[in-house]
Amino acid sequence: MNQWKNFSKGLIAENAIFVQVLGMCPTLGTTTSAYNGLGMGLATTFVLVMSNIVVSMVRNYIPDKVRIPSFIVIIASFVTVVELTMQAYLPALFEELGLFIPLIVVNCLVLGRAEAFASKNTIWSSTLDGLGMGLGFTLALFMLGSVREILGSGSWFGLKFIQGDGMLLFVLAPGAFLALAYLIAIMNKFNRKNA
Amino acid sequence: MQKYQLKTFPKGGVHPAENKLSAGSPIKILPLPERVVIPVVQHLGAPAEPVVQKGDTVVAGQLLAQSKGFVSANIHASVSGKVFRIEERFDASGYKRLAFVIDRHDDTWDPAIDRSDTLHEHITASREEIIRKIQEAGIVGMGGATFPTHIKLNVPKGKKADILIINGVECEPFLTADHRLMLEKSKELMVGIRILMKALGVDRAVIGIEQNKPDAIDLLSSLAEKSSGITVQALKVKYPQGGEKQLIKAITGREVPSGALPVDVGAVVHNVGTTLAAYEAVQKNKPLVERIVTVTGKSLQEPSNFLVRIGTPVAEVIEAAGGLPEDTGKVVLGGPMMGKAVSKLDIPVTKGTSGILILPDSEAHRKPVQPCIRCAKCVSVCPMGLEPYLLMSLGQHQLWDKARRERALDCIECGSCSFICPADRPLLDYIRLDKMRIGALIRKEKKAVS
Amino acid sequence: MSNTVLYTVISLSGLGAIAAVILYFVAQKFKVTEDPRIDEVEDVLPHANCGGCGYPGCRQFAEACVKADSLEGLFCPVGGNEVMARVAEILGLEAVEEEPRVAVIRCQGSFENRPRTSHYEGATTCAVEHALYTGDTDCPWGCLGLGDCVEACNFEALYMDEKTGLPVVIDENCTACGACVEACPRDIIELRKRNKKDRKIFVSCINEDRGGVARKYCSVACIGCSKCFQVCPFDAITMGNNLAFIDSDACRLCRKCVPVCPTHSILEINFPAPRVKKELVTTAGADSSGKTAGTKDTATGKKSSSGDSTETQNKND
Amino acid sequence: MEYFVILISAIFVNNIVLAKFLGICPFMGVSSRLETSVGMTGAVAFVMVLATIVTYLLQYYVLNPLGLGFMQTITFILVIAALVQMVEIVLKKVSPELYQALGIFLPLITTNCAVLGVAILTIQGKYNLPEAVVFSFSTALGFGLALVLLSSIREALDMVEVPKGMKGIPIAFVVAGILAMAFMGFAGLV
Amino acid sequence: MLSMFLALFLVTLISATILGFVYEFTKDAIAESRAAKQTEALKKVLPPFNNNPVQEMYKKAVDGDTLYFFPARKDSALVGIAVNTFSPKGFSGMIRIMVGFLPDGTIRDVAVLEHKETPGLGEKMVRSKSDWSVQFQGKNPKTFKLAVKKDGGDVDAITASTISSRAFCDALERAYKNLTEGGAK
Amino acid sequence: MNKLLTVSLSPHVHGKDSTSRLMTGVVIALLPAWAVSVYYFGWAALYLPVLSVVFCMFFEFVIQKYMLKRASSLKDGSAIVTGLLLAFTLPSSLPVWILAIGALVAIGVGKMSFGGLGTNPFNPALVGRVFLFISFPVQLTSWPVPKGFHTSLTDAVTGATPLGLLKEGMRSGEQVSTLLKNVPDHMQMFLGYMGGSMGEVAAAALLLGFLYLLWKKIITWHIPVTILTTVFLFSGLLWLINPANNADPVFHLLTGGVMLGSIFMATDYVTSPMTPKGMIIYATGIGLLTVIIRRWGAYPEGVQFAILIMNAFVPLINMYVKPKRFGEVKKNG
Ligand SMILES: Cc1cc2nc3c(=O)[nH]c(=O)nc-3n(C[C@H](O)[C@H](O)[C@H](O)COP(=O)(O)O)c2cc1C
Ligand SMILES: Cc1cc2nc3c(=O)[nH]c(=O)nc-3n(C[C@H](O)[C@H](O)[C@H](O)COP(=O)(O)O)c2cc1C
Ligand SMILES: Cc1cc2nc3c(=O)[nH]c(=O)nc-3n(C[C@H](O)[C@H](O)[C@H](O)COP(=O)(O)O)c2cc1C
Ligand SMILES: Cc1cc2nc3c(=O)[nH]c(=O)nc-3n(C[C@H](O)[C@H](O)[C@H](O)CO)c2cc1C
Ligand code: SF4
Ligand code: SF4
Ligand code: SF4
Ligand code: SF4
Ligand code: FES
Repeated sequence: MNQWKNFSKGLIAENAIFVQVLGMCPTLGTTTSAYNGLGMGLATTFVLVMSNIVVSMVRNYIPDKVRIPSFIVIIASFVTVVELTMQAYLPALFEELGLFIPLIVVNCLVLGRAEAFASKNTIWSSTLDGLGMGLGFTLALFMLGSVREILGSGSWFGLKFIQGDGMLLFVLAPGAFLALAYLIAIMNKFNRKNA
Repeated sequence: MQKYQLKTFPKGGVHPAENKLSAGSPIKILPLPERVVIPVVQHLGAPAEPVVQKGDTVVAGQLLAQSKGFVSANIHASVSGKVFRIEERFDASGYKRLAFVIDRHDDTWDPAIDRSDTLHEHITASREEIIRKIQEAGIVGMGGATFPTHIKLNVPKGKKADILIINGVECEPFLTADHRLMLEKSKELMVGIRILMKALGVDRAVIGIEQNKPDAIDLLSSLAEKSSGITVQALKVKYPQGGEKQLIKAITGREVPSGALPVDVGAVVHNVGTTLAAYEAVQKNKPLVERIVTVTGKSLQEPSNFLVRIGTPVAEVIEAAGGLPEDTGKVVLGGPMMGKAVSKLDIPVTKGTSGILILPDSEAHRKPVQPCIRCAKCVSVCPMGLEPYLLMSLGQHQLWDKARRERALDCIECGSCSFICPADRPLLDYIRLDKMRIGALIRKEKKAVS
Repeated sequence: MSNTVLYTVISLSGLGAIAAVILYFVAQKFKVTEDPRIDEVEDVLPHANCGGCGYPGCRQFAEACVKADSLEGLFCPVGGNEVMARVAEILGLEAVEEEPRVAVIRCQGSFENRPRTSHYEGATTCAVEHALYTGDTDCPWGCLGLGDCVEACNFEALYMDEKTGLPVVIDENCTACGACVEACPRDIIELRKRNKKDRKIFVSCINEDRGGVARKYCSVACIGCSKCFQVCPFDAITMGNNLAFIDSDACRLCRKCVPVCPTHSILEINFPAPRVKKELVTTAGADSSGKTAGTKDTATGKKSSSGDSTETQNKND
Repeated sequence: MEYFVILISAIFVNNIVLAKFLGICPFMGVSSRLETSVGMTGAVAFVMVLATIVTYLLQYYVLNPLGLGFMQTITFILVIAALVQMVEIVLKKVSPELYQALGIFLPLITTNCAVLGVAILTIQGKYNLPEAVVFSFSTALGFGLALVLLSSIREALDMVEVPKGMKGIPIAFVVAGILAMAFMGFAGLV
Repeated sequence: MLSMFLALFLVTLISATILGFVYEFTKDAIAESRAAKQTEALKKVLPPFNNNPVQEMYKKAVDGDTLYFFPARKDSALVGIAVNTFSPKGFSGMIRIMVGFLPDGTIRDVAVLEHKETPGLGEKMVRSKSDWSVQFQGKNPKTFKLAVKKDGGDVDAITASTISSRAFCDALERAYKNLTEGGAK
Repeated sequence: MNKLLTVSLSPHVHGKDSTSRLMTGVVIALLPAWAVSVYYFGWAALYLPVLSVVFCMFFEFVIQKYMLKRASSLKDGSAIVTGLLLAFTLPSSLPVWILAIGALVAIGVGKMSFGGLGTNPFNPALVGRVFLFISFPVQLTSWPVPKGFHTSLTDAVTGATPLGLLKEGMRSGEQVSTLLKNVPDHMQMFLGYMGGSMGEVAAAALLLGFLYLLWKKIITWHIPVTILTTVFLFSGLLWLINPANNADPVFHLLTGGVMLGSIFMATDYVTSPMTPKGMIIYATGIGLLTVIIRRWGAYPEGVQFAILIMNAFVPLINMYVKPKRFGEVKKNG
């Protein structure tokens, strides 16, 4: 039961993007389409889960003073792993996501979870926490990507359902901000009703 | 077309409909009331201390209460009769305050007072005597602020006044008391001016009059030619031309610095009513027990100007002007821009009551407040260069410190901003709140320091 | 192959080591000491930043506590004794216990009890109306009903009862921070001792006019007749300025004074319903039952208050 | 002229926040008050330039010669983290006033992807060292511009009644969106 | 102090080791996928060939950048030349295109290698986004004027993206000019 | 008298101005330009603005009633002005559904998200217009030919705007002086004889509206005059330096949205500064940005962006540019 909560809280109630407003840059920068959003979300989830696991593993051996630098190194290692792997096997997606893959390192969400959760909890809880948070993040990215792709290109996962173009603005920078603004507002409302 | 060289203050101001309905009606003497109510505070400052008791018989002009403290003024009986009570009574302040209730017997006056119409032109009193007599007569500014006049005449050491400005602007719509006074008491006024000049030790006096009173400008100009040092300055019709700081700026070009007094730029401003009262006090020993009151309003039968004894109930003055119209929605003491609305009519006329304005119900109400559209009209009409929309907003959000930095205290409460606002926002209401709260803050700071 | 791995290992751990060493020495060299207890104390405070303690915010209060030699005069009304005990523990000092308090509204001048004599228009704040005149009734003491106090309360412990035009305290929410006391231009709100079950008895009027005058403006005004003063067995009531005042620290809630008041100026709140006198319900009905309702149901406003008042009456029948 | 182009590009055309989506978290986080925005801008500018110089040297004098390009991310972040902490410690001692003004932002900067982003972009853009300095500094200026504009607007919005659901973050994003839209007008300038 | 140091050192050590190995492991795959892009483009724009054009590649520096020529042979007969060409005039900067010419100068096909044009607008030059670039297939620049119709050429511009279209033409024109000047080899 | 007297603070009288009166004034001032537009562009120019107003009012009503749950403010007329101005900045050939999206964005995003009238930091009509411009570049840059318009450069359906022609030409490296031979002469442009948005073409009619606004004291001269002067001086300077590569300043004043923007859009109360000094700073910024974008930017026209960008500076300007206070004590004077 408790473990279920560790997992599920990240999906909606403590959703990184809608509720905590963390990790905004990849959220905005990579969500030009549902596919990209999903890809970025999963990449982040991978790093999040792995670093959570490792951090909770080593948490008792790391002195307080070097906690943050150690965590950063751990996270950065996994990011580099993702980076290299993607470059090798998913070059197209890697090109689309570009700069934002290395920037997973500084995604406040990842370090935040390592700090706030993994460094205080068991491996299993931390794994679930990372998974929940990561999937919540992915869900949000996917939603935002879908909205932007549908409105902006008139397609979903590349499947066109209107002739011609959509509202171009949504695939561009301003559209990212606007779409996210209203998504957060809607989620706020939804969360408040549920609470 | 323009006959005069007009002057005015440079920034801001509005031009409400003038509505000087009673300009043509000469001053009438109001029948004496049966009972008067004379509050112990009719001025800005500390209440005067009663020197008569309940049951005492007094004559008109007799001292009822002695000024107490530096900023305060004497109070005199305006009728002869018996002190029925000394108790708290509602007055124009909106609250109950200590007042003498006198039942009138007849119209006996203190024998020292000269009530004849003879003009005493020759000024025998010395500077000190003038100021003392004015102080004893309980004269306060009749231009609205009711600030004790003798204090303004006592130029503080180290400062020097070089010009006396007589405020005959009467920029408030509807009001005509000063206008009539200038027409009907012009000779006395000129003597009064010379008295004030002597008291201040200045050799220059300028009478400022708005251009919408050409008869007064002509009359006083012709009289002024005969006395050296006195001139008349016609002013553009623009509210608040009569505001002290605006008037000084218009006439002398000097700007009273924020937080400073007019004497700091060498000017002293007195209202024409005050000047007349000074004449009567110095030349005729007469204390301030009556004043000219304009009773006006579009629905009123006979808008008029009355010479009214202090303490007369407002209701009686209205009665004399044809009675309160059926559709009355609001009664204002003073003009529509700065006057004070009252909730009841049995309150007395006091030294500061320049007019009684009756507004029909259709004009008595404020329109619903709408959101500020940031049209900047309030900013552009503010004669003090403030930003009323901001001050109001700060007031609503209780940001007093910020309001203080935005100089809420400089506001002269002229009401131009509320008047102009297309969104009908109660700007001045909130600016007053700012000022009150800032005042409290300052007092707290001062206490903390000492 | 092994070359790359070797370089990687050397450069990265070298970098880590260099960074660690530099940081270590920099940290040694530029050490700054700040009392860490300030943070600790701040942590246990409620973070309401309401100013109820007399300091601008929780942080400043924490600083003051850390600096002070004793906690006398330092009290966080929101956190109450519990929080102060923890602060004391951190600082190794003795906590000074304060009686819990709660705000009460000392005016019953509802629309029904106090005739309106004029119509006010303008800024909807009591402060402005107060500066202008007595308000739309003639009572210069009474509540103006524009809710400056409600606005001031950070804890949603006050609401305006639209039926009476008077504010109502929700006892559970009130932290006795005093913000409303400060905000009310007429000094109507008082912080009184909190009794068991939030019971309270107090003179709900502050009119200092002579009895006749006061009565003219408001039917439930205290007229200073001293009847309650005479009947109080515990000397909890003082008379002055035509007004009775019940000292909440001395009052033992015996309720003897309540029925003797000829104007029903004394309110009893949160006492068992059947004992409520019938007249009281009718004269001060909406008001007092509103308060009862408030204690029963925190969040709901006037709706449940009217519901409750019928309930009370039914019980009486 | 080259420097001027870099400057205009980094501030207006390719504004780091409004066009490149970097540093959004602090952009949203500290923009509720103008004063803090100015402080944050100062702190970011300082760290950004410093970090760019150090990472530049690291890349060209350590990583590249050793063929360790793939270690960019991990080494850069390590250097930045250490740098920020160092700045924090030194500042606290040397200039407490400045620390008061900037200190609270410094920890935020470690996890500000703008700093790492600029360091990486400098390498990707193949700038030389002086250009890199100009680039990082003007990027910080662009960050500051966007931040100051947003915070001044948010302060103004504090004075009006924004609908409940939109208050706070959502409305800030709407403003950012419209700002980004307006800044698209600079397209093509360089 | 020591434990602190040791911990950090160990963490970095382990990370570094792992990273080193991962890098080694993926190195070839990365290089491969990079190369694949070019060969794929070559395959797309050239007729079938059986030599290795990359080996025979030669360069030419023009207009401040470089053109790359990839001769394709089938059984050592020249069947076409692919040019990696560029234009700096794109809406948002540099565009690189691979264009394949038949020996007579006819364009066989084009493939965009690199661009920063706006999604939904200039981006349409990419085949996966729209079929716009199909119009160049089988056109010989000798008779087909490589300029948009607005400028008096024969190319239909992408709607609302004249600039990108123009840059596209510019790149092709550059390739063609240098190819014919340098002469087919 | 049995009614209670009303008591309130002074002043007890109020001027004639009201929000709805001001908005009506703006609508009246827009009528001449509308008339010219109908003359040149036909029926579409008549019904599109009407539809735009209807859409704006509809969205404002719906959002206010069902989403914000606040009292309706349709009566103040600001939605009418927004609707009209939105339509005036669009080509008359615009499909109605795009217009509807524009109105939704203008009112929903540009205005109601912030709380409605008086709260929005950006000009709603321009938010709508720029949104459409970026989202639907094709439709937004197709200009119908005005009635009786003949030049060799236009095909039958679309007539480019003079600024569009200029930018196009400059892009393909032609000399500006030769390009300018192809556009209508100044007098024709002054009267609205050119391609462009519905409401922007006729400088003469817009100036008439300007005079009306000034006469009715709805706006002050500061913003429009400063923008026009800045555009004139800056483009004039460029022209003097290199007449071959720059258009003359009068051309810049008469073309594009400068007139409409400076008189009707930059002056929007809500989104412009509060003091004359602030207005001049703001307007100078708009003027400079307009010319910069026209001359060096990617887009032929820059007014819409310039105004939005300067809108963002308004809170800062209001914070730091204060009116001249009466009796300001000079420091160390
Ligand atoms: C506390 C106080 C002290 C004043 N002292 C002087 C003074 O020394 N000399 C003077 O000429 N006026 C003095 N004044 C009067 C004011 O300058 C001013 O004339 C008066 O408040 C009425 O102005 P008003 O009707 O424009 O409000 C004083 C006013 C106040 C409130
Ligand atoms: C907005 C405003 C308008 C005023 N208008 C007049 C006026 O029309 N006539 C007048 O005598 N005083 C007017 N006053 C009062 C003057 O400022 C000043 O107090 C007065 O002339 C001083 O003379 P006194 O002390 O004799 O009253 C006005 C004050 C204010 C703030
Ligand atoms: C956000 C935005 C992005 C644009 N991106 C491009 C682009 O990538 N390529 C392009 O040629 N035009 C682009 N344009 C359009 C040009 O600015 C301009 O409208 C066009 O080149 C000229 O119109 P035309 O092609 O219809 O002649 C873009 C426009 C906008 C609003
Ligand atoms: C002089 C003036 C100009 C206006 N200009 C615009 C405008 O350009 N765009 C717009 O949406 N509303 C305009 N309005 C209407 C109104 O101010 C606008 O809808 C508000 O910005 C909404 O809060 C204008 C109003 C006036 C009085
Ligand atoms: S006059 Fe009224 S609407 Fe205009 S700015 Fe001032 S407060 Fe706002
Ligand atoms: S702010 Fe004060 S001085 Fe200025 S217009 Fe309003 S009332 Fe007059
Ligand atoms: S009711 Fe008064 S004392 Fe109680 S919490 Fe609210 S403001 Fe504080
Ligand atoms: S209790 Fe005081 S503050 Fe509250 S509504 Fe009454 S008068 Fe206003
Ligand atoms: S994700 Fe970029 S700053 Fe937080």
